[in-house]
Amino acid sequence: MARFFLRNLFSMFITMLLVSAVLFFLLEVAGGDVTVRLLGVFATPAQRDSLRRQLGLDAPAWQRYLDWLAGSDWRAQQMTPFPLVTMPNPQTGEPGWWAVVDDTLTRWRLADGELIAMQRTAEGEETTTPAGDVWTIDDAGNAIFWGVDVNNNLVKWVRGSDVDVLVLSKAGVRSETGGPQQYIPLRKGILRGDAGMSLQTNRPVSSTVFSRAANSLILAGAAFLLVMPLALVFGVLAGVNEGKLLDRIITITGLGFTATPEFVIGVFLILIFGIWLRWLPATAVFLTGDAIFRDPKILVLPVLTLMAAEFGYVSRITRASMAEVMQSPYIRAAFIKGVPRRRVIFRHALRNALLAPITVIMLQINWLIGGVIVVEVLFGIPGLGAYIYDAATFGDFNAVAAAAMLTVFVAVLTRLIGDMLYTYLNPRIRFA
Amino acid sequence: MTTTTAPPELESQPGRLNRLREALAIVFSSRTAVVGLAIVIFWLAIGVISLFWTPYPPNAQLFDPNLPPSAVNVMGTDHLGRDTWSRIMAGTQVVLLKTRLATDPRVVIPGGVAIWGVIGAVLVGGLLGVNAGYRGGAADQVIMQVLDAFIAFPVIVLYLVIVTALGRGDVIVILAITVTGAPGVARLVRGLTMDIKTHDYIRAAETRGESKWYVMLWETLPNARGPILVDAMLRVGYAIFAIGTLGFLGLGLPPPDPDWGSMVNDARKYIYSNPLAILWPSLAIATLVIGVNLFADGLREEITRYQR
Amino acid sequence: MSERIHPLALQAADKLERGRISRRDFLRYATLLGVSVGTAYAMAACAPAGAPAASEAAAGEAGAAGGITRGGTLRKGVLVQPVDHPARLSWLEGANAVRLVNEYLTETGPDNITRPYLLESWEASDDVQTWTLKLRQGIKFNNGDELTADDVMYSFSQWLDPEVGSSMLGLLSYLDGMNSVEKVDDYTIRLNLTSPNIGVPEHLFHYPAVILHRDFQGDWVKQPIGTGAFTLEEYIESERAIFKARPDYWRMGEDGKPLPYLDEIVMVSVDKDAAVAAIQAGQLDTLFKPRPSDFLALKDNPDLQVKSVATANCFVVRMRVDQEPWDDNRVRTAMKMCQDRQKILDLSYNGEGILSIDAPFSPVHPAYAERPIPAYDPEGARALLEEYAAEKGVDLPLKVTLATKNDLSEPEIAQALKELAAPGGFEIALDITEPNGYWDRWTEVPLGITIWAHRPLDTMTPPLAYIADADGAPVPWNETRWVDPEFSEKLAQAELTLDIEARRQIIGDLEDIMQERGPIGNSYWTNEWEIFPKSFHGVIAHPSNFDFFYAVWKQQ
Amino acid sequence: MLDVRNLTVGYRTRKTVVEALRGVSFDLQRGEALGIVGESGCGKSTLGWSVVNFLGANGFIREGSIRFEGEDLVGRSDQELQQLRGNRIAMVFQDPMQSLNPSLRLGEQMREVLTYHQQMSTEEATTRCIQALERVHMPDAAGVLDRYPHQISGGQQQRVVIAMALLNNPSLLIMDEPTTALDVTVEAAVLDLVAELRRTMDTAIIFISHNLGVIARICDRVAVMYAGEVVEQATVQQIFHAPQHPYTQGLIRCVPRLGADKTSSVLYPIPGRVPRPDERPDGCLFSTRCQYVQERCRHELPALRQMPGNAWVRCHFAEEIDPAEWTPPPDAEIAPQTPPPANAERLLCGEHLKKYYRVPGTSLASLFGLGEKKFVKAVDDVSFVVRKGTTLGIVGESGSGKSTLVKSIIGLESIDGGVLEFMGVDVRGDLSKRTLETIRELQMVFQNPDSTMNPAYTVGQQIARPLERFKTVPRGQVRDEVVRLLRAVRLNRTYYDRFPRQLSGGEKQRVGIARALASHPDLVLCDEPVSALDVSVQAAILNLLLEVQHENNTTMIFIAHDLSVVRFIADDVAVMYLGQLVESGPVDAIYAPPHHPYTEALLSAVPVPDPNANSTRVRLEGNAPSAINPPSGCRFHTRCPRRVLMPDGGKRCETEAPMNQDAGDGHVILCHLPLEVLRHLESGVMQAGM
Repeated sequence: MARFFLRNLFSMFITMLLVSAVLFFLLEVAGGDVTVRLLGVFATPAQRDSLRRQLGLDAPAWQRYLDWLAGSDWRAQQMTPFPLVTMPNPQTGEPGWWAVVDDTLTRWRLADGELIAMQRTAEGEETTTPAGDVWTIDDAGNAIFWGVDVNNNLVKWVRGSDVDVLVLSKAGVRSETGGPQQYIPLRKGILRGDAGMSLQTNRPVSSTVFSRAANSLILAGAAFLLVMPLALVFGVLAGVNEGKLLDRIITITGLGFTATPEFVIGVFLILIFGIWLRWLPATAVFLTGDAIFRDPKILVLPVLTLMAAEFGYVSRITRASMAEVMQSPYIRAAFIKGVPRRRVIFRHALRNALLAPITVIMLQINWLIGGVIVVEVLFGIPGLGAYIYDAATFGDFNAVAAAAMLTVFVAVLTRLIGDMLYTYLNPRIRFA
Repeated sequence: MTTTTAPPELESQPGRLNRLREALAIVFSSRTAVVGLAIVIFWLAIGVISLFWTPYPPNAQLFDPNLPPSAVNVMGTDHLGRDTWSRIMAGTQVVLLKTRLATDPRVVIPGGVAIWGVIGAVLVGGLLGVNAGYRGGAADQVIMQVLDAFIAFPVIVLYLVIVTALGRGDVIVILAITVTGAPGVARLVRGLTMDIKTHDYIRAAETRGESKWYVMLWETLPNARGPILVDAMLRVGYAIFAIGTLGFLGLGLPPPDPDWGSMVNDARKYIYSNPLAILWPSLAIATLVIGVNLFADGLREEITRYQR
Repeated sequence: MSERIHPLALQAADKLERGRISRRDFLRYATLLGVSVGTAYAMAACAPAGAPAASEAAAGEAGAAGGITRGGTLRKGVLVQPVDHPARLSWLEGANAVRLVNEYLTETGPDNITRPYLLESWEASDDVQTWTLKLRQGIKFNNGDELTADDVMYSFSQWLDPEVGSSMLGLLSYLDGMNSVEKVDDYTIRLNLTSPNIGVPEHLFHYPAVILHRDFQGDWVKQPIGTGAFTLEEYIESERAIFKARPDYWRMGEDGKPLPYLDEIVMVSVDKDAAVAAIQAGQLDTLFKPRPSDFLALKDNPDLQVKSVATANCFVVRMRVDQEPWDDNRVRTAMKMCQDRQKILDLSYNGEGILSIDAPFSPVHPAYAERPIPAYDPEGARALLEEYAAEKGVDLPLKVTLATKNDLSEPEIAQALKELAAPGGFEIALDITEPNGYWDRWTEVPLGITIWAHRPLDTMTPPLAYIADADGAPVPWNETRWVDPEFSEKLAQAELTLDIEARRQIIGDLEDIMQERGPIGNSYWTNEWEIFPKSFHGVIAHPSNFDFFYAVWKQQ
Repeated sequence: MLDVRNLTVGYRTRKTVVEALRGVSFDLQRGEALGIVGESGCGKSTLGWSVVNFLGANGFIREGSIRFEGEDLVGRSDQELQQLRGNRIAMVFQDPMQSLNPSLRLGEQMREVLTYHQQMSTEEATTRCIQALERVHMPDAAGVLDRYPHQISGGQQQRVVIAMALLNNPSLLIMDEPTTALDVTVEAAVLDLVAELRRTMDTAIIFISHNLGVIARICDRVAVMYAGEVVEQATVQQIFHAPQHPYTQGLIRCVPRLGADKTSSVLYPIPGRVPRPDERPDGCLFSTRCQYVQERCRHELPALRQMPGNAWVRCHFAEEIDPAEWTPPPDAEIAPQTPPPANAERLLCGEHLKKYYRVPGTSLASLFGLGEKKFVKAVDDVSFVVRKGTTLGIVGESGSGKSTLVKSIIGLESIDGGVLEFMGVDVRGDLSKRTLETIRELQMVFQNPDSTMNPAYTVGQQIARPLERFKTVPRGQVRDEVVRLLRAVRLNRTYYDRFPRQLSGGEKQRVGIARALASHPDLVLCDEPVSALDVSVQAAILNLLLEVQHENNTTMIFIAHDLSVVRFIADDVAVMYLGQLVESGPVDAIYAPPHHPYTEALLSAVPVPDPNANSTRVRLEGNAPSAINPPSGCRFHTRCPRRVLMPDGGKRCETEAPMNQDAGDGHVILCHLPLEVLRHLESGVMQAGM
């Protein structure tokens, strides 16, 4: 059992790694030229080039993938003797990178060709002093210095360089003489919980993605917990009565639900119950962050929409599984033993019949997540699905990647749980 | 040559005819399949007819916008004053009958987006699956691990990423359907292959020293075609569904040629003044998906019965 | 009333008297020159009517409804956009949020008349090169500090600092940095323009031009200090923003107590379809910038009121004159002739707008010169195209691709135009992409539909889009590359012409040039709507979709 | 006690109703065992199900009566039948693994039979279950109740099923092919158990089997079924010694006897096949295959008539047919009699062959490729020689490694150690390392007729493929050659365009042989080619193989678990146990003492189609050990019934691997026991059924 678990865990880890690579590759192809998006279509090639360097986009794709995955500080640390650390900004709470020089948090910036060291005291106050002679001589004979700048990059300054470097500030790109010549954007990598900054909001992705995920989890969880017993019961009913009227009704209803897209069901639910009849809130407008708890009614229609889509699928699989089990020799054997029909169904058939749906249902989590996107967009729920949709339409790489990784993680995790559950319920594997 | 030996072509004819008759017999012995087929054929016919005739040109704005159904417009008109029924009819084309190549919207190849998407998924998934299943071992593990990664993606997320990555267009949607469908097909084909692999005729081919590709393509796959066909049919259903969902999210096929999902999306804005406008394309999607599902279900039941 | 009245305003009053200009033109023009609204109305010799300003509008309705009630929440569906430095605001949604907390020196009302806001008054020198701004006294920031010239100076410094990157910098190009901004005393600022400009008051209402506190650090969400009627309670991008009423706002309500009447404003980030449903179900009160379909869905709801306002917003079918076939004026003209303007307006905008004449000048602009609306003329278009085709040896129909974004009304316009242009000899293929996809290439496509936002002055849009820069290259936003010496010259002239009639003359010429050989076809100017439950009073529809909620009240 | 009269059972299909049983009548006395025998598709199982009136959703009893203990079961409600099922009437099915619920503990499955029918307390039921398990000689009876079905072996599962069936002391027990899925030694043990239970209980048994040998061991009376009808019913003695119906006679003639070899005996197959329900002839159902058919038979359905000696026969001419005067019909498919060529050259020769499979370890360490590596020693140190034109038979139970050995020879697996030479060429590698010529020389005939042909292609296409691949004939002549090959396996040219699903099992197997012959191989490996076939077809295929061998001087390796078949067809025999050859030599030597104790047990386990067969039996204990950890010393020592004969009680067998002992004439035995001891063992096997 432990071995089985570890094996699955390992496989899950590999899957996640592959997913991250696939995602990275897709978004790499997808993103187009980020610099165009950030600088507009009128930026000169030189400006774009400069921005590309500042964003670290000049590094090869595999390098960026590793940075994104596991962080770039390993790599950056080799350039500088000062330990690189992150420290939250006292005002915003967002983490920033610092170099530790003589036990003091330090960053540098260039002013009029001279390096200024900005130090932060333990009390959180910042002081600036001239950096002094920190320069080292490289192979080409230039005086260079690697240090952390205010934008969380490790940058290489070249002393006395009269090369004009284009530097991106919030106001746009301006030219700076003796500016940084090489950048390593510092990040911890998604494996260490740093999903980077959202291009759209310019805030850390991780600060929003989890609260969004929580909303989605409540939505999807409620739908899942409500639809499963329902669909299983109806699926079993249909399977036991295979070919009879009840079976037909359940099957056709289920198929109808499955074949009708969520958005259609949702739109009509809104129209009928939200607007014409006014029985239920038409949308899930979150007037406060805890709107779900204050007014759970807003979730009724979204949950119903998700349930409708799931119901057909789960009941259908359960039905098929139940019908198959009812045909199996050991069920016939049970009947031949004179065991009453109820006991045959509940004691003999049910357990075996539910094994197949468990794995399939857990695979369906994926599908549920897909439905969640539509439902969230439709009902205006600030969940992960809507977040992905917004980020994808904007082309917000970090946000899409982090949110997609999160959904994939949930999907893989539920599959793992499904496998474990299957193993647990199936004595043939449990006592193998 | 004496007359006693008939030419081989003539002799093989009855065989082929028999197979056709058998296939039809399979379909017609299941009521479910017949109902499903009828629905599918209905839509196919509608689509084919729409190639030559629709009550009004589907993109022509001949009427007032958002009219209710009437004798003139059996399903009313849309927000641009176009005849909804004509557009529903023409909407069948892009799903089932024609694909517009992205480079020039006027260049069209036969076969709808859903069809090509599924064909792509079946080809890619089939090849991967048969290799994984037949070769086994490391090849199997690598292929399945990669496919697992793709399966782990919620389908719509993958669609979103692909469509935002590559833009809109029929070919992109085909690609998206292929990428999202292939892992499922591969799993199926792998399972089938592992089953077929145990049959002695595979041993027989191997002991003839046939190449792995011959065994996979000529000995294995032809025997998996029943379940693959059924699966492909179901996938056409998913694809229609997915095209609709993409259309709803505003990422669907480019206008102005109607596709049902985008029609739903357009009509959604006018649902309060013209709720029927959203009902018609929804019904079209739902019935076609139901038809395809019923057909596939019936076929599957019959094929299993037949194989027993 | 010891107010110095600008000589041009006096002339204008004279013209009004003689019926040469309309009353509205006069009011607009007089206030532009620093005549207080009250004075202007007095000069126009009639009592205020309509909805000149938010507070007055509220008061007017209060009388009808029988007493203002205080309290209540206003819930609005609007994208809650990321905001950091207000000077960098570039989207209306974000600006509307900031506007609740921070205020402007001036205010352009829905009538296109600009009035003092935080200013008590302004004065322009006779050559319109020196502008003196007088602050109201006694206005307090929500942190208790009093508003002084220092705050205004600081705000100007932020707008003019290239490091900040405000779009004000371009707008205030007539200022030589902070050298041109002079603090006269604690409540007076003088602007010494390097070149004359009559648009200063309008510019001070450009949406990033909110007055910041002198200690502002650069992140509004962390430091929401302003003089406005509301304080920021919570701001979560893409989710929601909550604002609470401030007890010590400087404006007084009808009941003699400080405004605002409302207790709370909640902005919820939802897409518009969801917002419309939510409004119908009573979960939201209103939404930002309703689309035509939203207008259609909500207009007949008995619980809701719709206010509409004509604007200078338009969708421009623009043709790149450096590319075939649009380099040939016959083809451009043919395309323009293929617009059945009323039909396009009906199909894409529910008929809610004013028909236009293929020029960037709207009837809402003061110096607009009336021209007949061109008729739909596919035969004429076809004749032109046949001539062109014969000359070039190409076949009709002429195959072109029309690009635009899948956004507001563009797809509808595009699809309508495709149908309308077919008999004219065009075969239009549509290339409709996501908004971002279009904005990535909006200046590059040969034929496209671009939305141009409302600008209150007639001379504000053309310099952005239809001229060349000093080097003779088309300006960055010149998406058509159309540069016409005569047009440019006359436009420059118009920018310096203050006399409204003379201006109208020039604008008329510009309209003619545009109609004759211009690169754009625009069928109509849109209306904008504000849709609220009937229980809300004092709502005004602003052509720029600006929110003014300080005087809105809700019937309890 | 049970009286079935004129029972007709139909199944509804979409179009029509198919009669699976027609006018079946028989009765059964308390304590009596009735055997039901016949080829597949004759309605044996349906008969079993219809007695308990459990025919599924679309089956129904059309007419007739089933009187059980005086009451008619036809038309009774489910409720009433439920009271009888499992209580007064119990059933045992073919595959125990499938008839036991995989997810319920055995205890629960057994107890419910008692708690439902007898309102017994759980404790009491448990005690009864343990008693019942002990009665079927289940070791650790109490422990078994806590296990799941998959945790015990197939033979034990069947014991549990039998114990379960007997829990309520039913008056009728229906056993439907209860041993078919089991290995021969396990089958023998289960049959012993059934025989023992018959002695100790007075339960009546309906025993359904296709195996005449099994029937002969168990039953008092036999009903022979053909195409849904009982064609003959008589005592077991009469059936086996004086069969009256031509079908019964045919069945008995086509079963090879354990003592029969190809030089001294002939198998006579019944031509044709059992007609499907929709193509049954009008008159006598057997008329299409009957050697004695008369005009009357084709039109008039014979009644089941009582014959002298309480026998019932459904034949118009039963009195006139005397089996003793039977002569084979002129067109009978019988094999030519040829002695094996003496001193033929060696064609294939293997020395110390080894084939190990890596098995994944179960430890956590092995997950990461570390830890102990474990192997299944599927073939371990096997040496053999096949001479040209002869047949080597390989026998052994499942898991003995015989299939692996064949796979290694044909090249589906490579060999891990030892020498394998074919015509002097080293063929240790798998197919990818062999030349096309070598591949052509070695061909194979497979076990399962349903999987030997690719359902996607016609018969002609499948036979033509090797012709094209090996370029045996010029391209233009492929079709003629295929037709020739079809003729060689006695199929006419109309088969060319048929699909496998249109063929019967025997026909498929013929096509399989034709396909193997297409490349003119020197060596044909036959992997249980007849074990899935009905006896009449089996005989025809065996004859065909002999004929083919005779005509082409083909060499064969023939794998089978049925020792009678091997005896019939082979010239030399090798007996495998757990990857090793325990005994090998000329066929006559193998089937006569001295025997290896394992061979002896195998021979003793063969159910002989003769009710008078000697019942002295050597039985194996326990289950075959795993090939991952084969027993030390002699691999057979854990189950060896003759180990006690060793001087020290067999200590040596546990520690020391035995050496091959040469019994002369190429007869080799791998055993510590001296040949002298082996030669004089008291085993009655060989005298049986001669």
